[in-house]
Amino acid sequence: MTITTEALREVALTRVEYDQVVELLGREPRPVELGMFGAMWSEHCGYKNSRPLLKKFPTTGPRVVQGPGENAGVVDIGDGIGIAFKIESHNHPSAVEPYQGAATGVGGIVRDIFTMGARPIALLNSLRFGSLDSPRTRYIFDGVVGGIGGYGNCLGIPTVAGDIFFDDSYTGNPLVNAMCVGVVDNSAIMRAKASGVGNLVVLVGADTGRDGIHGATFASVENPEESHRGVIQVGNPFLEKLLLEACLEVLQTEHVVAMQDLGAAGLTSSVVECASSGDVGIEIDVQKVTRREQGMNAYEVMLSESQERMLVVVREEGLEDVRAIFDRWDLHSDVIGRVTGDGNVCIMDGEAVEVNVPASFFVDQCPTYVRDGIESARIANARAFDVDSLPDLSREDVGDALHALMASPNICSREPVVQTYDHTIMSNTVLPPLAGDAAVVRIKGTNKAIAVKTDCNPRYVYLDPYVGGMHAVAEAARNVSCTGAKPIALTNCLNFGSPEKPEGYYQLERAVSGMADAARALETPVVSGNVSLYNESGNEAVFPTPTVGVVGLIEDVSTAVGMTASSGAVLLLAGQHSATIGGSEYLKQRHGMTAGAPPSLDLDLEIRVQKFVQDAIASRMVHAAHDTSEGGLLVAVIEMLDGSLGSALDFSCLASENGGRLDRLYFGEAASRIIIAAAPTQVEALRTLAEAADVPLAEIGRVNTSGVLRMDDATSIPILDLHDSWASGLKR
Amino acid sequence: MRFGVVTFPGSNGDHDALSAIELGLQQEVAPVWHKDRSVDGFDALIIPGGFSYGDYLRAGAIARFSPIMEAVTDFAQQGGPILGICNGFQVLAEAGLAPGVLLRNANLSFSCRWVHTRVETGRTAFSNGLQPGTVLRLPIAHGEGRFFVTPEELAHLEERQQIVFRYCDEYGNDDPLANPNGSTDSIAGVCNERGNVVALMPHPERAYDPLLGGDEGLQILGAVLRSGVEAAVGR
Amino acid sequence: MGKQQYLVEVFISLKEVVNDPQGLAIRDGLHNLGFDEVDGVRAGKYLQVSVNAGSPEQAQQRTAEMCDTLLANTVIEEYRITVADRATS
Amino acid sequence: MGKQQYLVEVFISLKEVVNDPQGLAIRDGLHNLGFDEVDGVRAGKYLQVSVNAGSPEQAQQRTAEMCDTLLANTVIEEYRITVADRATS
Ligand SMILES: Nc1ncnc2c1ncn2[C@@H]1O[C@H](COP(=O)(O)OP(=O)(O)O)[C@@H](O)[C@H]1O
Ligand SMILES: [Mg+2]
Repeated sequence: MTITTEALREVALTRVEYDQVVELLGREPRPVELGMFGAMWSEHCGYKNSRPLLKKFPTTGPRVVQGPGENAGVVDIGDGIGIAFKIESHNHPSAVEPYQGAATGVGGIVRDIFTMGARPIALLNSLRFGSLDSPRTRYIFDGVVGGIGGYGNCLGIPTVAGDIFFDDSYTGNPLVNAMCVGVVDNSAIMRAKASGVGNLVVLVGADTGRDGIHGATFASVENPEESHRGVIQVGNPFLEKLLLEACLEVLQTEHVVAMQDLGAAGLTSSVVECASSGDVGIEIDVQKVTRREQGMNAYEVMLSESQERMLVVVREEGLEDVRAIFDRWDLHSDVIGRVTGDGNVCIMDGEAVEVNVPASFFVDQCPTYVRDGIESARIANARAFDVDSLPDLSREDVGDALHALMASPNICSREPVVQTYDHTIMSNTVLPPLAGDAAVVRIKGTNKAIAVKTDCNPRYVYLDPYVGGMHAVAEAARNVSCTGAKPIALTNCLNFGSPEKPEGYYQLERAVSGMADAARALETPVVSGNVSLYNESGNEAVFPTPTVGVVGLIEDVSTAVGMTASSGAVLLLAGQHSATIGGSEYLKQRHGMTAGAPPSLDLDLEIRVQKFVQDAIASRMVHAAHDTSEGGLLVAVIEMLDGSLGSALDFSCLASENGGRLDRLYFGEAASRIIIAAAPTQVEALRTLAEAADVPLAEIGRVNTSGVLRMDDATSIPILDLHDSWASGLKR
Repeated sequence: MRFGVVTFPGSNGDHDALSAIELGLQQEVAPVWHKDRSVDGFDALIIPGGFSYGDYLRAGAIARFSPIMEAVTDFAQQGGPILGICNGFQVLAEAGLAPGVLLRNANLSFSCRWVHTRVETGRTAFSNGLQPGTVLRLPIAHGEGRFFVTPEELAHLEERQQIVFRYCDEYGNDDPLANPNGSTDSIAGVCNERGNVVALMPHPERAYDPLLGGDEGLQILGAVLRSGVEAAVGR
Repeated sequence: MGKQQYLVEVFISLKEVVNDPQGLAIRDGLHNLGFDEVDGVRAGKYLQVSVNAGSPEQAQQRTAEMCDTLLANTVIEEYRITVADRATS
Repeated sequence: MGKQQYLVEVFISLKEVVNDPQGLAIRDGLHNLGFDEVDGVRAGKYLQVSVNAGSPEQAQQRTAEMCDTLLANTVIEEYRITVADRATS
């Protein structure tokens, strides 16, 4: 029998890969086996193109309790407490059905966290869209934001931070990355490692329907809207809440040996992963799986991506207790199989053998590809453009340029979005969204808190993937440092175009290298992550977007600071003085260009600046800190001012290092710099500390109650007007 | 005093209520399961927020039929103090233990932020001892909190002093812009005629520690501890 | 038992006196899209309930009971029930 | 102009194969109340739209356009439209 090209396309395998399957098995695969190989060997599950690259990441460190490979990474914050966290994409489903796509994205990442035995305590999200001027984008934006809130609010997990960025490259392929953070007792971490021949495999939660069949393969092809054929998954956050509580309760018993949620590729991947990581076999009977629909065959049951399901491996003697807990939470559970000793995944349909394949074939034998990347000449040219050849901004235009930037969708207030997310539930939120550069969430029962933030400036990565990759790590960490936290580890989601194109592979490879180098330097190991490739539409890739989520630790929660300066404060710039408009929001706004070299990044300086700010905050010398990102120095200062305050700024000490140019001085972007606000009495001590830390420190202004922003004795603008512009950007 | 906090399937404010009573108020507290049939041994009950049964039909509509609700109703009839918060308000309203209905927010979107509310009467179990006019800063987090009654019912509620909290500006003044959900007459919280059952949309149980942005919720939770509650609600 | 399955449709709408911001928002959305011929929209719920009953009348009556107890909040909502002619056994 | 106002009813429901958590919760709620004769519930939306049109057919057709562009999400939902006979001017 020769397999048709059609049938191979259905499971997204190449002919060469198919031949490998035949060789491994020593025979033609049965239909369900073929479907399972397709899913497990997809980029989404098998990391065919990315696995070799991910080896570059540093993944170990004194705090790492669980690195990549499990449902989530875990870091130790002392006192036996672990923080479990991970970020994941739901880009393709969100392009097709924004609300449900985003909602089920949140559901999936939350399951990853409680599967580890951790209680989820915070959600973040990182979003990328086309221009809001387009009604289709507006629809996607509203749907995605609605779905994130709809699911997270119902679960009762606060959504505390994130980032949003707009660029035309995302018009046909928005990015929706969701991150979840949980707390776990380090001695009670659960893993997805089946063990104990004879132990029972229990499936609990939603009934299985035809939804999302081939979701994993669909996430590994281009043009989401056209290629999607499966049934859209509709999330049930209510059921997930029951599942969450029940699973955490079940893990309090001694009866559970392994737990694995059903995500991409459904039962297929959860059974295969449980077996393979435990070095055991698993045999299940699909007839034992309760269905939502009639007439489903084994293939459909194995590849269904129905949400809100969990696979639990239970000791036989504990079954009754475990099921009693599920019953108490009104959850349906089925014993669908057991652990075997032969290392094979065996899928029965009653008496019929549908699959009998060593688990390792699906996992360890998954092919990997190392490709040759080539930089796109178009992008290299764009980077080579000398931005200083553009005419400088005249002083008369500073006000207009500032208003335009404040209202830019990439800079303006996120309040209209953030307000639709419950961020006060669980009574742990010390710094909610908008209050600081990162959210600060206390750890109940201790004096500690964590700070969390996602970030990635995709323009920098586009123009220079290596430097941009470093920036993503450094900026997320810097935001966390601005609250006083010490960044301890990170998670990441690599959203890129097709790796099969040399230009796409180049971006992926270089960005990962940059991230790895920055993560190593900043001592923030990568403990979890996710890869989403083939983010293209109409043959155009999205901006390369390696989203980074950083977790930082604050030993004494009472020292955490936000970014609002108080009246009378002195504003000081710590770190880099020189900025560039290369790759800046200003360049895009004012000149309509994405060009020039992005800001350079000196990792040594970055480390010193972050450490200095952490120390200054811990010793209560500063009461607010804010990093300067998109929009530059002036935008950052305004974001630190309450509407009733004003400020007198004097940037003259920075002028020469910015070539005397106003555009660079006011709106240029740079890494390794943070504005801090301190009482005048602290300034001397801060200077001493900065000197010892070898960090440049410059006084750039004072906060007053004038209600006016006064710049270099030349320009005055009412703060409330600027706030109006800032508040307007995302409104209809 | 011993508090009970009812957990329905989909409740998610139960943990906060338990923490607020234990850590903030430093009183005894225990969870109550929706399938239980008794509330014996509790001096006060909290029906917490969340999305009971996913709020899939109408907020609170399915939960009001839970087995525990019979005992809750008896407790209410005996004058026992009950506080319904957010989804708990919706459950009590569906059960007829609190007046009015709660509709989708006028702006159609979920709203999470801090608001100011003004105490309108100190005669209830959860406003006992608070001066009318007292302004409390509390978080809200809801999508269906638009309290609705007809003008006749409103007059009736006014007359019987059943309006306990109103949204207001930070100084306690009426301000339509301070009404976050379009509720009738800016009503944020109400009580039954007797005053022992109080229901409100804002979350006092999330405001029990200055570290979390404020602790003024303790004034509501703690009102029931003050002497004179029995007299206030005629128990 | 002589019971059959009936497909019962329930239409729930807000009473006139109750403000319907959702209906207003939909109307505005339609106007923005150029559907100027729309004067107004009222938004409600549509439930399809499969009911086993001895007769269409019984299906209707039991569904009315469901509406009165659970499905509709009769303080603010009104409902209408239709039993599909075609019943399956 | 010869236009009249038609009351158009739109019934939007999830496609058969799509998961309907809301319907499931309502079914369970009905069972808990003793309505054991209920086999299943599917939850959808019910819209009453007042449309000015030259004929019932036109009202129907324009409303279908509204459904395709805004009212229904045809990725997961399907809809049915009824134009009331009685039209007002
Ligand atoms: N999608 C989102 N969800 C929740 N909070 C968000 C989201 N996007 C941005 N925020 C919050 O808005 C604030 C500003 O974010 P951002 O502009 O990315 O900051 P910065 O550029 O300084 O890193 C932060 O508090 C951030 O956590
Ligand atoms: Mg910013």
